[in-house]
Amino acid sequence: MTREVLTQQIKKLLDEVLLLGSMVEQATFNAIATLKNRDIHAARQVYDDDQTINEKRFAIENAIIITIATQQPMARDLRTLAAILEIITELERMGDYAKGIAKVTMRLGDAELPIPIREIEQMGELGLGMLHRALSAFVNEDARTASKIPAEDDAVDALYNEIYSELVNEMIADPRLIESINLLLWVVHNLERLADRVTNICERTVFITTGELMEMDTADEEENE
Amino acid sequence: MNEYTDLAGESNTNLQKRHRDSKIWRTIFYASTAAAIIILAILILSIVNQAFGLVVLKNTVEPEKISSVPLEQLSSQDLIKILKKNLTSNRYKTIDRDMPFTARSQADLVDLVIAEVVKPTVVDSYHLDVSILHRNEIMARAAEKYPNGHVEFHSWLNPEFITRSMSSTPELAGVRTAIFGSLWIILITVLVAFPTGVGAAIYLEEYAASNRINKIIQTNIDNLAGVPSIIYGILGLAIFVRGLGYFTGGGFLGSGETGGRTILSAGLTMALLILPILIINAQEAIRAVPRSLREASYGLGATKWQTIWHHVLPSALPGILTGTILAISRAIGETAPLILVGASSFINRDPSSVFSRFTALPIQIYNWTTRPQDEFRNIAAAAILVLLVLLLSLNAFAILMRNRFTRRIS
Amino acid sequence: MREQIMNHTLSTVQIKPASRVPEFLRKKKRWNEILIQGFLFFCGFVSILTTIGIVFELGKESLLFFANPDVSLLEFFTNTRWQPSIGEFGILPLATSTLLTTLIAMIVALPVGLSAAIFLSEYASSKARSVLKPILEILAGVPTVVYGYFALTFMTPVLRGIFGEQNVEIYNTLSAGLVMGIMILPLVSSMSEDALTAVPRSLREAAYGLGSTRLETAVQIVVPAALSGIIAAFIIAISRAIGETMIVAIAAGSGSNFTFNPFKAAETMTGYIARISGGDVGYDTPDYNSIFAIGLVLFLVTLGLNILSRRLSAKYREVYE
Amino acid sequence: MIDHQTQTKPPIISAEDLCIFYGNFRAVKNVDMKIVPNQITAIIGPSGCGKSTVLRSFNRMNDFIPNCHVTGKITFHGHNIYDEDVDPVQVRQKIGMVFQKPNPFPKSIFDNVAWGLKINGMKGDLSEPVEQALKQAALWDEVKDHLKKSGLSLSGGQQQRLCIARALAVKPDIILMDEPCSALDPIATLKIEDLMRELSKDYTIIIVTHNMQQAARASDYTAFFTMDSDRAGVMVEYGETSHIFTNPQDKRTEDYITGRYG
Repeated sequence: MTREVLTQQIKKLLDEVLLLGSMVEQATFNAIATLKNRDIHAARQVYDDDQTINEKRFAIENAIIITIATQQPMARDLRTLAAILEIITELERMGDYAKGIAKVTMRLGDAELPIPIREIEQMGELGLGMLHRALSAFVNEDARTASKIPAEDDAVDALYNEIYSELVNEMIADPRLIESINLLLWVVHNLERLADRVTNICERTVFITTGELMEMDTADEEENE
Repeated sequence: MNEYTDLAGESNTNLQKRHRDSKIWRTIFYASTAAAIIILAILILSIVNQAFGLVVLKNTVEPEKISSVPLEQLSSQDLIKILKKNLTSNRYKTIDRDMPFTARSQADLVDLVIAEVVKPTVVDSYHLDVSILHRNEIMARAAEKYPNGHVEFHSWLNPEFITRSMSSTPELAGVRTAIFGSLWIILITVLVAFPTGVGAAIYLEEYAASNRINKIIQTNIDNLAGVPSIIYGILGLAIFVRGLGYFTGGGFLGSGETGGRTILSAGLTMALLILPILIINAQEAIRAVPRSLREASYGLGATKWQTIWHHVLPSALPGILTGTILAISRAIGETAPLILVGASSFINRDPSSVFSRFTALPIQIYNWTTRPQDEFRNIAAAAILVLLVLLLSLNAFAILMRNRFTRRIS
Repeated sequence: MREQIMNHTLSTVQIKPASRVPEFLRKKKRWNEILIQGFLFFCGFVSILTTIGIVFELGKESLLFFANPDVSLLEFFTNTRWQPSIGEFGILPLATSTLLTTLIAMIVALPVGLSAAIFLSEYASSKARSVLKPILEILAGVPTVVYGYFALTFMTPVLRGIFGEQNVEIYNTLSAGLVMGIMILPLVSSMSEDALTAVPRSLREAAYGLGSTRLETAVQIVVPAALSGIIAAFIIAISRAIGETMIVAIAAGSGSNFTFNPFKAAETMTGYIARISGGDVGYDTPDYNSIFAIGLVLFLVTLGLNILSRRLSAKYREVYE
Repeated sequence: MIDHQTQTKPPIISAEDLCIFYGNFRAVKNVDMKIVPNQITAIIGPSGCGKSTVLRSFNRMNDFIPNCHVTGKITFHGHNIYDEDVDPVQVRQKIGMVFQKPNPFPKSIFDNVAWGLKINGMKGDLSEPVEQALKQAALWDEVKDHLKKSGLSLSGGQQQRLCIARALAVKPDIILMDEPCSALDPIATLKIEDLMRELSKDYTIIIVTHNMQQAARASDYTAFFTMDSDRAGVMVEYGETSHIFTNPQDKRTEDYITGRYG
């Protein structure tokens, strides 16, 4: 097997991507927990921890640049490295979503309001499950699994719509809660975006193996945050 | 030739003239080259022409006087009787001692009677061309001029010629002593010139820094290569024969009667003569060894001599050997220096050591050529053929050697 | 492995306690290498000794020759008679016959040799070359004594047949000169061919590209470009002819003769040396010493020509290599 | 993570104010370079910048070039190899060299590797060290069944690995490689690069290459040389390869590695 150095470096980078992924998963999971427990202190922790995620992302990016500069990867190796660059950006944004959720917890403070926490948790579980499987499909270059994951986004979207209409009804019922519920809308929006970004990761996985870039879910791509 | 014919008429005629000139000169150039080949052919033919041909033989004693029936029909006993009657008793005993008469075959005895009693001698000889074209006239003239003689075809180059030693009668003379002399000289020449020449070449190519003394050595060798061979003869005469005669004559071993005119002097002189050629050839062979081979060796921590001995010399060897053999062929044919260091053509004893007096093949040729009698020209031609065959086989050997070594290396 | 090296070092080098250089780097005294280098230098130096020997012996004996009261330097170069037995020591008759044979040889060798070289380098196909060159090499490898034989037994009878037996002596400089020309021909052609082939291909192509014929290219472009090499070949050929001994010793005749008639016998310098030394000449006689004096002249002339030739050939090498 | 841990080990060999002259012409000037042990150091630069000259000065191969002389120091294990008392032959035993064109001896594969051992005084059965060297050079499996065949019968890449094995057999500390892959095809080149990586565990490697991608791929440290206005080679920049190729400090280095040189 020639090009051992490059092979080793890519393997190392993939490990790093998994590590970054699990950091994001943890952060999202923790963020939802702070909302459930209304724990402002823990929320601040999640908020601060986002910095490590960002740093990790830049470390990986730097390593990729060095690898490209020194190893001149070609074909699949090059696509993998380009995909990793894309994926770590996605992961970093997902980290930002977790940070956003923790920020909502902090902003809500002690305010009294009905939180559809069960549905939110369910949304998180669905999204994180997708992320987890998408990342392992990516690392294993498993295009078949990766191409099936985007379909699960529908369930997330359904939950989002459900929670959305529920919260809007609450707002109409009690206009004093408008501000708080507006914050909660942010939370579900973030979770919905997280699932969308998982779709991008899956697209990259297919790209590595086939060399073709294709849209898997056109649903709300153009939507702004 | 006519690729330009579509050009304008005026330049066309001009062009035709140019092409005509070109053709004429082409023929001249070609003829010059052909002339060289024709000359070589003439050279060889003219030698062959003299080495073979009809001779008129006259018997000292006519066979009819010895016996009434042809010798071939006589019995062994009768032949022995004839020998006993016609030979001196000493001669008879000598022959008997070589091999008892009783043990000889009849045919052998017939030959013996012819050689010892009938003793045919050459009284007239003809060149090959004349022999073939005017055979009948020769026959007629010989019959008229030598009524007792008879005409036969004779090859002056024959096995006896090679194995006999020098004699003052052409038909009994041979080149054995001369061949031995040449071989002894070459042996000394090679033993001295090869190591010295290769050594000098190694020194100049591998060791010599480009300083004054080494430049002088190099220039000096190049100049020596052009010095006429007779100058080397003078040098050999002055130094080896005269100056060091005590050593080259074997005087220091107590056998100094030959003075310095010995094989050793001749060999040393020849060695000096071929040394520059040998060095230049060896230098070229060494220079042709790729630098990468040397670097590989030095890179492993080899010393200079290890590099030269294990890598440079083996790679250069085919070239060095070829060059050496070419130099040797030159030495074998050289005559002038041998004349100066005292080769003598009247030697009929084979050389026994390096302190022997000597003759050599080219010396013998020279000597015979300058004799007025035709028969000596004939044996000179025969000797030339021997010399040329020797040179050709040596060159063939060089080619074989080169091929063999080249194969081993690649 | 390293231990072996170190052991070796220990056994061959005296350890200087003051030396800072660690053992594995320290200079070894390799006596065998030094001895070998000494021997090799000696081999190279043998050539110097040879030259010194030549110059010394020729010089010494020549001095003895000129020390003879019968000989004067002026006479040596102006007297037209060379008869040592009666005290006539003028090199001119020997020199003129040498020049005569050389001149005749050059008339044969130079044009024919150059033409053959042009043919081989400019016209001949590689197949023809591979046949012709070895033949020329064989011609070059024939011993000179054989050429001498050829001159006497073939060339002379032919010349006498053409010009008449009463006009051409049995020994004559024409026959010797012509055969000498044949002998030198391969040298001229191979050296000239080397010079011609050294002319870069691009030069020829440029000439062809301008529409010149093969002849015009060869004669007007290639030959001038190779001129210094060709002249070097000519000069070497002259030097070789002057030094050639056996042909003239056999075919040119013995006994000095101040003549420019190529049909007459005349002894050359080399022929004289060969004849005198062929007999048992006594040491320290005027005859013996005279061969050194003539040898010295011969040596200086040929050396001068060789040096000139090498200068010229170095010049063309410089241009194209 | 991919960054190499900072090397605090003392240099195995270093050039101090090294200048190399051909006659009066100064071909290389004022080079200061510390080579880190057990690492691969690459020397890159445009042709004529003296990189090979510098490399060859590390084991005194320049001694064979007439008129070539060196000023400054090259310190190997703390000693200047240009000292009067130092034996260049000994230096070359410790600092081996692999050349641009594979140059196996016209001998068998076995003898190619064994020769260096023999001249260094090793006697007896050499099959063991020969096998080991061939294994180290990743050539053993390919040649073990025909060790008697000529070294010249191998392919270019195999020949070069044979040359590496030959150098390894002598057990040097440092291996100098002078454009070892310039005569090889890309696959053979990559094989040699992997081999270098493997060897760097036991040896220090200095490689000259005109191929900067190779330097980037295969080396830990890179020195960039270029020609100064007086045509002398100078070292512009020297540092970790990852650094030189992503963030060179000198404009000339950047121009060269981005292909904007000249």
